[in-house]
Formats: sequence, structure tokens, C-alpha cells
Amino acid sequence: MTLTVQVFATLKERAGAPTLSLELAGPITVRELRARLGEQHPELAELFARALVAVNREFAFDHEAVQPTDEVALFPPVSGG
Amino acid sequence: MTLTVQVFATLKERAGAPTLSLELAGPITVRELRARLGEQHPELAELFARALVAVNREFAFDHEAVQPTDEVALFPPVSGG
Amino acid sequence: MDTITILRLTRDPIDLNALQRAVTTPRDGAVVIFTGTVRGQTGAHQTSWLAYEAYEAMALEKLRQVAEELRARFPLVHGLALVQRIGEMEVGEPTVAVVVAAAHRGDGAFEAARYGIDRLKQIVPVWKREVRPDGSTWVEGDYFPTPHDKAR
Amino acid sequence: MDTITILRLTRDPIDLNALQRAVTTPRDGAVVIFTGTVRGQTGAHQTSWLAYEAYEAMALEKLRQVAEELRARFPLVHGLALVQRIGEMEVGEPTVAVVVAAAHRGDGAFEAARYGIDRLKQIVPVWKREVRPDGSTWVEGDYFPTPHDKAR
Repeated sequence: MTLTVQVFATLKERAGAPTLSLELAGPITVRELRARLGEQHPELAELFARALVAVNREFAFDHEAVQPTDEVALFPPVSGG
Repeated sequence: MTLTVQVFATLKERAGAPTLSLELAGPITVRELRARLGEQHPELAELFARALVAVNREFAFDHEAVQPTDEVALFPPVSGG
Repeated sequence: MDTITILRLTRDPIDLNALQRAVTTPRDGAVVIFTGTVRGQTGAHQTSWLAYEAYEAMALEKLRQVAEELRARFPLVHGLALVQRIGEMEVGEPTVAVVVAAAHRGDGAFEAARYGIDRLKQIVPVWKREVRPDGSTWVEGDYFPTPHDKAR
Repeated sequence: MDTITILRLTRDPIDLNALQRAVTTPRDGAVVIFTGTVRGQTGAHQTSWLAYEAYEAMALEKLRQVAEELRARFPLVHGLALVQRIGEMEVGEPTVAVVVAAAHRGDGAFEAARYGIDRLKQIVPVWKREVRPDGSTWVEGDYFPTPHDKAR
């Protein structure tokens, strides 16, 4: 299955696209998600390592699971207001 | 000389007029001002005793002087905002 | 250092958008506004509308004193407006506005706005008459100035 | 108990007068507004304008979380608006507004407004791009959420 990952701000600018795709056979952890995206886009690996991760519109942390059907996003610390 | 005393809010309502007049031969104190106004308007004496006094647009206290030419006002504690 | 100070007694409705624009200097990223409004219900007590009266000449001088005290305490405030409306106002309408602009919200903007309204309600000679379904009464405050409340 | 909550991401200019009217219930006599504005000068640094982008679906959910946290901490707040503007904004324009209405200014209105903007700037996924005379850069925040920042 293909997981679609939304990216925002610096990540979107550096990726050159608002989404990235990742082929998944089943659930992975947030930590694995960062690593897999980094393997696929080595020039962005450092950004992915520091990025915030949201799964289904909620912050998600290293050991939490990501399903291929989840709504997933990576972005830098927020700077709104 | 005639001193004109402006009154506001409850004092104006109770006095039935926006100003009161007081004949003065020379300077008096704020304390004397309250007393003289009270003698002239006994029904308001208690209000005058509690009222704030302003002389030339600044709060004035018991032992301060009032000249017949001063701008003088009596009013209750403020309730704006 | 460019600062902006607006002191106003007015019979016109208070326009918060215009005040925000007026006090925000190019150095400012944070604006805090306090506005008092006519409260219609206080528990079971009902207010129909309020009428405000001022000793105008002194009120303007005391607004200036509030501004000076505020600036002495909150030196990072750039823009300041102190606006007291007088006349008749309906439930929900702004009766007063304290507007403070600073570079950052941590520069005392919240504290300055609170100081401004607290002090205005102590020393600026304005009174409200409350009109209820059953009559009207002048409201008296509870702050008695001392010689410390004179302008420096 | 009637309370009012407005949560909004919008491309339209922020209208402080309309927000004040919208959140003020008949029980309220005090409204505190925080509004962030585009700062044009930060020391010698010049900003021409800002462009804000949001992860809109999550931003609305996180605005709701900020509102719920705020209400749990400030139970005397009746009216609340959390409005984040997105798109391009010029120097001096409001980019965000936190509007809090309560019966009295001592009912936590100032503290609630401060809490609202502090929390919004931590957890609501919105980013600004700063455009300067010499180019543009995405601004990154400095707050890293922890599991405590999840909605309850």
C-alpha cells in the first residue's frame, strides 16, 4: 500500500512537493517512518529526523504506530500566531 | 468674590444643578470648603463630607488651599471604565 | 524612539480596528486590548443601558497621568490608546478601550493593559448612571484617591 | 450557562469589532483581545510582509484543543474566539486574534488571553514565511511538542 505523507513549510519547499509517497507492507513506527523517508530522500534525512510528525491530525511520537491508511504529516515546529 | 463649584453625578442630581456658588472673602481650605457648602445646603452636607474634591483639575485634600479664582469640583468616587 | 499615545473622551462608538491600526508602530508584533462593555445581566440583576458622564477637562488630564504612569512602568510599550466613551451605551457595547502595542507579547503588553484599565477606573473622573427596567441610579466607585494619586 | 466559542482559520482580514460583538454575552463586562501583527522592524532587520500557511484540518482540531484547555483553566470565561489568519499579510496587519469575554476583568480574562496565544503558538500547525527586501525564508518555531500536547 502507498502511504501519502503531507509536508509543510520548509519541508515542502525542500521536497519540492506538498506530499511524499512511501510504500508500506503494513504498520510501522513513527521512528521507522522518519528513517524510511530519509532513505528515500537522503538530502532531506536530517530535516525528517527533526520534524514533528502528526498521525490523524494529532502529534505522534517515536514508538507510535503508523498504518498505511492513516493521515500522516511531517512539518517543522510551528511558527504561527 | 464668588467661587463656582462644579458638581457631578449623584451630587449634581441631588443639588439639582451642575454648579453651586459660594461667597469667599479669601482663600479657604478644602476642609472649610466642604463645611461652608454643607452649611449652605444642609440636606447635602453628608454628601459633601464624603465627596472627592478637585482644585484646578487635580485631587485636593483637607489642608490644601482653595482660592476664589480656582476651578473647583466636588464629585463621588469615579465609576467610569 | 517613535511612540504613539492616543487619549480620548468621545461620544462616538469605539472602533477597535482603527485603534489597533493607530497604535501599532512598525516595530510592534503584539497588541493587547482591554475593552469594557455594558453588562446586561449581573446574576439576577438586569441593566437596560448605561449613561456615562465625565468632568471632561480633568478627565483628559487624568488620562494623561495614567498614560505617563503606564509608560514609566512599562518602558517597552510603544503604542498606547486610552479611550473613554461618554453618553448612552447599550448592552454589549464597548464603553472604554485600553490598547497597548509592543514588539513582543512578553514586553509587558498584557500587564500594561491591565494597569491602564485599573488606574483609569481609579482616578479618571467619569461616572455611569445605570438604567434598569425599574428606574435609574448613579453608580459610585469605591476608590478614594490620596495625595499619591496626584500627577507627578 | 451560555458560552460562545469561535474557532476560525481564515484568509479574510481580522475584524476586532465583529469578534468583540460576537463573543460578548449579556453577562460580560470585560473583553481582552490579543492580536499579533506583522512586525516590520526587529532592530535593524526589515520584514516586507508575511505569508502564513496552515495544515488546515489539524489546525482546526488544535484550535479546539487550545479552547478546551483554556476553558478548563479559566472557568469564568464566557466568550472565546481563536482566529488565525492565513495567506499574505502586510506590516501592521493582525495575523491572529484571541478574544476573551468575562463578567469582570479579574475573572481571568487577561490570563486566559495570554494562555490562548501562548498555546496557539506552540501546538497549532501554522507557519509563516517572511519576505524581506533580499529574499524570503520559512520561519521555524522552537517548541517541540511532547505526548502531553495531545488532546485529552
